[in-house]
Amino acid sequence: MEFDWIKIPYALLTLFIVLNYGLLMTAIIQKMGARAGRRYGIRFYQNYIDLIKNYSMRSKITHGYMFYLGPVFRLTGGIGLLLFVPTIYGSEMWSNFSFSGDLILALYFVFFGTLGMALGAGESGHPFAALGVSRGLSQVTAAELPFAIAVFTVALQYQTLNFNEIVAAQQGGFLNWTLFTNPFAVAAAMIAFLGMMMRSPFDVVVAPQEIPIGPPTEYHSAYLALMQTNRNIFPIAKIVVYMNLFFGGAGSWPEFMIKAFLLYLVSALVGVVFPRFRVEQSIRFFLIWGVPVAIIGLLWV
Amino acid sequence: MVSPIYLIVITLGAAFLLGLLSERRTELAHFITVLALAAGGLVSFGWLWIMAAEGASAVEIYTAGTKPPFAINLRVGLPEAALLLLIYLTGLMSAIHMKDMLLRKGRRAMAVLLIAIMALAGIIMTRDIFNIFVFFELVAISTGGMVLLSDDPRALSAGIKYLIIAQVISILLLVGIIFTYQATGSLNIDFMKTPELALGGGGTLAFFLLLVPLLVELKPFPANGWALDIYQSAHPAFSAILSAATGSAALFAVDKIMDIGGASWGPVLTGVGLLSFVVSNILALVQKNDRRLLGYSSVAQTGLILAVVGQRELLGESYLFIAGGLLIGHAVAKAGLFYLSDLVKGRMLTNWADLRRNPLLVFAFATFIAMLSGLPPFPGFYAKWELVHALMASGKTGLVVLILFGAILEAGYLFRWFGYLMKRPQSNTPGTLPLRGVLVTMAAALAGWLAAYIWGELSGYDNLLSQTALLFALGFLLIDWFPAKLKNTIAIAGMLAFFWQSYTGYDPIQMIFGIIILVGGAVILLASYHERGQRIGFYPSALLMFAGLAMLIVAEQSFQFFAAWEVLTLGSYFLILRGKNAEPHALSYILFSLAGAFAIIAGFALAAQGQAGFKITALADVAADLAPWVFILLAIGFMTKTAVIGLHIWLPGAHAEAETDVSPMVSGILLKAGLFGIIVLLSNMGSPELYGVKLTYVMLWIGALTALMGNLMAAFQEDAKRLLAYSSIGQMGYAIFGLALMNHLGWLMALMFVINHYIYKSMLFLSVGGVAKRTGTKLMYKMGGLITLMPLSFFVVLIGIIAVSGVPPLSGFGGRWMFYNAILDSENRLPMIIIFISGPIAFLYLFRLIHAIFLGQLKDEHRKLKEPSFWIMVPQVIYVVLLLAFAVLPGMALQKVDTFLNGMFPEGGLNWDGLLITSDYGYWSPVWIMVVTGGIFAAVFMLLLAINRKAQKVKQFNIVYSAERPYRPETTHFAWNFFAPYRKAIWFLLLPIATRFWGGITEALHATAGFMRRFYTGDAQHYVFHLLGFVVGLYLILLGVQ
Amino acid sequence: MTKHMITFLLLLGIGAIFADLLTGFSADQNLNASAEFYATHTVSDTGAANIVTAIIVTFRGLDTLGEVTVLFLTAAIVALVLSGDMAGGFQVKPRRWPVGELLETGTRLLVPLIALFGAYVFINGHLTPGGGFQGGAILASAMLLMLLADPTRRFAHKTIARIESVSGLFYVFIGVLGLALAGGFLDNRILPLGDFGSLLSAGAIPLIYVLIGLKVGAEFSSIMTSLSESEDV
Amino acid sequence: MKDEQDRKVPLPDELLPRKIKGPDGFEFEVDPLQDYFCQEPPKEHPPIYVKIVEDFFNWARSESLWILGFGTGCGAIEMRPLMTPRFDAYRYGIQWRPTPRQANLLIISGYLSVKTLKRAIRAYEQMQSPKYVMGLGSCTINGGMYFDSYNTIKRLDEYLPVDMYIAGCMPRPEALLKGFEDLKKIIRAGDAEGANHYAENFELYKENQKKVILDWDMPDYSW
Amino acid sequence: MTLQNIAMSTGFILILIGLYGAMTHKNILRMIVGFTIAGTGTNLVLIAVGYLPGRAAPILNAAVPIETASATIVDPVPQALVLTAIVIGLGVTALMLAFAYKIHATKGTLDISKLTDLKW
Repeated sequence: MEFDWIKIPYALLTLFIVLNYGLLMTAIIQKMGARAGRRYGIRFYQNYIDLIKNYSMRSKITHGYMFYLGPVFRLTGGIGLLLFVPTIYGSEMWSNFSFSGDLILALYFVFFGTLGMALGAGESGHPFAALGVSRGLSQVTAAELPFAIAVFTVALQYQTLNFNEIVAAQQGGFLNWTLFTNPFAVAAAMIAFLGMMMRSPFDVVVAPQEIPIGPPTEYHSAYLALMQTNRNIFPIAKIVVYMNLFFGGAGSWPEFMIKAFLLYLVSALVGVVFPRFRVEQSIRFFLIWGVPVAIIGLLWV
Repeated sequence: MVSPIYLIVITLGAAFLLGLLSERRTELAHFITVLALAAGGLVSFGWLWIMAAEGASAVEIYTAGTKPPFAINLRVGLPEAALLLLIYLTGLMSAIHMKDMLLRKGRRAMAVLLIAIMALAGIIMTRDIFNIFVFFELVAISTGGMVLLSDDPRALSAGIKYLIIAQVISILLLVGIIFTYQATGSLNIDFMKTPELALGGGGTLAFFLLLVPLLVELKPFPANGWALDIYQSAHPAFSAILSAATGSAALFAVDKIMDIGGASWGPVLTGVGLLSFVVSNILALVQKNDRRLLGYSSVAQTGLILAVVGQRELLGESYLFIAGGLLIGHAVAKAGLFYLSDLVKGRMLTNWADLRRNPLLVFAFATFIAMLSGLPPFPGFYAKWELVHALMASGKTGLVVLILFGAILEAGYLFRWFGYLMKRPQSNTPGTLPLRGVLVTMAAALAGWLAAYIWGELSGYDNLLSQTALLFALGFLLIDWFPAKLKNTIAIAGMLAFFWQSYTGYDPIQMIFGIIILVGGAVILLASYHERGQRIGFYPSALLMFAGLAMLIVAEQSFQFFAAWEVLTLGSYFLILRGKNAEPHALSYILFSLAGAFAIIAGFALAAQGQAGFKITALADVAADLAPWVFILLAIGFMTKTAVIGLHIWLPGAHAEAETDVSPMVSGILLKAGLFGIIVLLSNMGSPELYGVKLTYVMLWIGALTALMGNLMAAFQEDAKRLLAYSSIGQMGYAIFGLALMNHLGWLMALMFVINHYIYKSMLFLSVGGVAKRTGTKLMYKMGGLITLMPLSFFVVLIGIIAVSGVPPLSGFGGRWMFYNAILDSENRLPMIIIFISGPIAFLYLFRLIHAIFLGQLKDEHRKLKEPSFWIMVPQVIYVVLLLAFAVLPGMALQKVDTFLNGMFPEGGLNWDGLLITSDYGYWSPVWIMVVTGGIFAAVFMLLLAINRKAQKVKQFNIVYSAERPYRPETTHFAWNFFAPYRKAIWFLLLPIATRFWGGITEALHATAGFMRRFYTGDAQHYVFHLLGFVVGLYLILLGVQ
Repeated sequence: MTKHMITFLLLLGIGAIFADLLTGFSADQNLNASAEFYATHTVSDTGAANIVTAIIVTFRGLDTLGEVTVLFLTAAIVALVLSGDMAGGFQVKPRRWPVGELLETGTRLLVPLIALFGAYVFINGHLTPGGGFQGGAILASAMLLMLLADPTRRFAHKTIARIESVSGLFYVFIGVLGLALAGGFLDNRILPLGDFGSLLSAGAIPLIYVLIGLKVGAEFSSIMTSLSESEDV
Repeated sequence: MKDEQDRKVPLPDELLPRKIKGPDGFEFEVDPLQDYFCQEPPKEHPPIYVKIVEDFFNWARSESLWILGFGTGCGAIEMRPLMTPRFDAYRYGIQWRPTPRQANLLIISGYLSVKTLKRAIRAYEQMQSPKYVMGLGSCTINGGMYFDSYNTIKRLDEYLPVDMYIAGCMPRPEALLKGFEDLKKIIRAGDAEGANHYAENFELYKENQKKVILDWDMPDYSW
Repeated sequence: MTLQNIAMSTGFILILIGLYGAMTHKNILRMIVGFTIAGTGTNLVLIAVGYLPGRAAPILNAAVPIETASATIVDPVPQALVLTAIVIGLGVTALMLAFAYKIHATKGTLDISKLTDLKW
């Protein structure tokens, strides 16, 4: 594979677009949530301010190397996932580094950041951080199940692991989307999606007062800023994967933005409506609802 | 050579001569005794040599100048000569061993001993049934006398019980003899044979009465209470004679008179023998007294040989080889064990821990139990192989099952005992072990090895004792007094040299295994440099295991394969047992392994169909109706080694409790033996169907469930090494799954797993072991925060867990990638779901491992710890480098294998196109993944560093704590029951069903034994009941059968 | 009671076996081959008139050697069993009351006669019913008489042991001579067969029987003395 | 602890130096206060030299006030309504953080007992600079109705650098909102350098703090 | 019922009686007596088997000349065997007596059911 240096600026551009989009979109969605609660809500640019503020904090402490590297892992995981998946279908330019690997790479790279973050949180020495990690890992691994099966279903359905080929197979009208060709798989994947977004009802991991926001409880200043950056990139990267697998991909940036927004909205909607699950409840939820639906989807193919 | 009659003359003459001596000249008397026995041994040996080496035929000795059947004649052939030698040597060694006692009791006791030996020789040689009776009576009476040569006052009651039984036996025997005589008109066995027909009618009954008393002499269940009492109370040196010599002679007598009865009586012997074998082994399970246990074991072994005698028609030419092998093994080992028992003060099995003081005796004990269990290279092993083959070929599966069941029970108590010896506390009074006893025991052990060599030569296979690898391993026994570091160097050099010498002959799959075993083993051995002192016993065991593994991968014949399998099992058992708390785990390891090995031998035997062995590749040609059964048996055997679900309960303990440098060996290397077996099996047999179900499909399920349960259990372990052990179970499940997919990528993935698992599991076991060695605990929640003190170990574990979890960019990901590509090829969707479920769970335990040990709060008592010792770190660093290299360039190892697999699965191979690896479905570029990930990581890190360079380093308690402060590190480290919510959600999956199941079986067996042994009330009259009940019962059964 | 029942049932079973034997038994009308051989060849091969003796001493000489050994063994073991009681030498307890004059004298009279009779029986073993064992037993009965007459009497153990051993050794030695000089172990033809029916005939048979007689006598004596000497302890 | 002898209240057991035996039998002493806690004094963090950047940052800081969710006195009850639709403080960039590490505004909501003072100090010191302190209600200014109480402090700024007082007993949420607006102005003006002030006058503050907190059982600066 | 059968039956019955005695009496001496009776029975059976109706003892003399011996004597083999058996039985009996004596001396009892310190 000949490497094209032009890919690097393109990648940075993708990153820039996604980050800004993420910052704005999350703010807007938060605002929508506030409106549902009859509040005015945050300003749409509030995320930028918070980010800048955290980058500009003057003092910081460190608990050790892994603590220091945790957010780096986290952000690398987010950026990596984004760049390993072709963002815009049919465009060499926005395919970024997807030549390095296929669907499986994306599937497993998700854990890169999680693992690094968990390690960093662990080194903070805070028992609540560990408690949060324990909950998070328990929940995420359970949520991962329907997703993994759904992904495999899709791969089986299209007999390929290549994102471009999967998206290509869904072209030609929205009825060709996996959403319609295999609704069960998509349903299972969406159940998993809720879990992976760490929003209510699956947010006991970061229960704010019980275990002061769990894993990142010791993180602050620039560390926190990195994690915030990631929080605006990573979900979108995940949404890109979903989009490509189940919703026909995105042929252009506007299409991308609309689909990303709608997908994000799903989890926000659910979060506004439902109260919190305990961890074992959410594990059971994924096992009892997510996995069987996924299995039906798998057998459907 | 002098006439064999001189055996009787010399011995008897010496006995009479002793009477002429003064009472006080006991030393002289003993000298004469020993001399006579030695002379007898020499004569027997001479005859054996003439028969065996020069091929002379049997000699007949006539008495009274008259030909048989009119006068008594004796015969010495090959088996007779061998047995005579055995008897005389046993007598000689016992005479030496019990010298003190003999001197104390005077010349009469020695005369009794001599006469006993003479009588045994008579039983062996004579061809006259009444003469047999006379000699038996001599044996009985002298036994009555010899029992008294004991310090145990209870011997007296054992003696009278025996005499009472002997009376009943002699009455029955006499009646039997006279009616047989009446029916056949002769007392000579050879002349009874001809008019066999005359045995019809009353004659059959006469033979029955002739046979049964002789059977009773073999102490069959249930008519054997008296024998156990004798074994328990007599002087062990005499018990040695009773077990080894008397038992052999009685067996031979039965074998002789079977000439009269003919083949139709075979099943009777087999039935009686097997009943004794199985029941006695069960009874022995709950026995705490060493000598009585040996008694049960003797009874059992005799029963087994009797069963073989019953099958002698079937066994044909190999009968002598088999029965002889079993007999020699039993006799030498049992004699040796009885000698050992004299060196032990206490009578409980646990008292044998005292023997540990002398490594030679440990070696002897190990030799004996290996002989008894039929492990290579001892005669019993060859015998077992032949026997099972012969029985399977003629469809006597039931017999094989019973024999193997009994054998596993026997191995159970023997190896448990060995565990006691190695691990139980020693008594406080050291006291020296008498030199004479040690020498005699060692002589017995050497005799065992000699017999092993002879049987190897006789076997018609490659003699195991002439295999370079094995000899190299055994050579370490001789240099065990060298310092450990020197031996380590020799071992490493030897393994590398062996690899260098043999690698050219390997095909790519063998090459992978060869590198892992030999080179990989050498790398792990680097860690062994950290041990000081001599480390006695480690190197022979380890090298035995490696030798077995090295022999396994090149085995072409089923026999070689199986022998190698047993060798590596034995070696690894000794190795595992070295761990501090390994006793119960090593036991369950060896039991599961042996049971698995039995499945393998049965599978091979079934496949062989009468051949004594076959080329492994001939597995492909097994008849279609047998193939599934062969497949199942072999698969069970191999999967026991890889610890699939249900058969896994041995693994966690065995791997976790082993020593620091042993855990990586058994986990990283030994487990691969099972995989190799499965590879061999699948590549030759493909996927047979049973009742329309593809067996690989079943295997797929097993693999998937194993992966799930292994990972799940791992997540809930508190013990770091146990966690890794369960993780191994899960990983092996993946590999089995991959193989069972039966497609190109599945296999490639499995082979990649082999390499990966070796690297990262060895690495993790070493680093965790090193840490555990420093901290003095394996419980993770007792550690914590060690990252500051052991950064290198942390780094190693970090790399390890990233690799295990399959997160890019490290090599574990390659495995996952291939896995997904492989299953796209396959149609088996349901088991795949299971394997999906198991995947993410790996994260749970991996994170737990690194978090609980290295992150979180540092404990007070660990504040001054340092990085594990240099030599433990060396291999770890090598592994890290290897892992990174393999992550970037998996093609190095896999490309050749991929090509090789094209031969088996032409479709679905990988395309190695420069940096890019493509399959039919997807693509993957390890280098680019590494570069991109590295690039992003570096950029982000730089960013953080730029902003954050002046971060204040704080200490462990500088954490926010709701405006409070933490109490102590112990209460601030969240590590125990880490995944409590998970446990709450899926508790029902974590129930230890398998453990309970096997535990239940063990319990049930013990309860049965505990209940059944009350049968032996100790009352002589009850024993008579047993005896007569045995006779009558047998009679009724035979009547019913007719 | 259960014990009796069990015994009864078991013996019923054994009895059934015996009954089975009995009903299956059909007496021979003629001698079988071996017996036939003994009937016709005994004289020519051994020169003994008593066929049973011939069988015992030569044809089944090995049995007899075993038999003698049984006694030797028993004597040794009895001594061994009771040795604990005789440890440190045996004490002669004072006679509590004197043996009657009559008994003493009668014993003194009878013992030589009995001994002589015993010797007669074993020397003539090859001609008449009787032989070494019978003769030996008679010899021993002389000893028994002496013991009965005077329970505190002690015999010379050493002598008894010597007789036992020497006669045993000689027996074996004669057996070996048979191997060397004649047809095989314990062949009686190392000595001339002599005239049929005379005392000095039948080769080594009389010699062997003498040895057996001595040995049996010594062994019985040994057993008896062992038993009697431990009596009072 | 400079004056170990003078302590009126002894250290709790878990903070006393103790002998520990390592796994290899080696014995050593652990002094929890020394070994578990960072002993560094706080540092001053000067503003960035480039004025416009610092102004920009100050603007961002002012518009993103993250309050530590820590209610010390009765005034805490007045902070809750700020999250409700009626007051909705979020629209001003204000939010509550559960951990001091991520918060930069500490609100002392009303009277502060000595016991709570210790916690407040710890919470304050664990916040990252620039950080601000707001005193809520009269009690923080002069003790208010508890001016003669034996166990409340009377003047908050003797113990912590207060940037802003909001008077009242209790001040209404509207007053709080006004207070936030004023605090923002101070921050934007670059005058909210309480953290640096605290670091500068560290000795003084500690002296004051230890005067009232007799069972001082923590390092001088809780990082 | 021939003489032979009567002898043989008697022998068998003696064996059974002896065994019955040995199995039901707890006193070792009585057991020995039982075994002696059984032994005698055995010997009787042995002799009975070798008996041929109407023939003489196998001792050659004027009455039983060599020439007709095979038609006039009974089977000599069982007789020889019996002799051996008797002697052996005697030896065993003596041995048992010695044991009984010793047991009485050390344990103070002759009750066989009390000698159960070795069991299980």
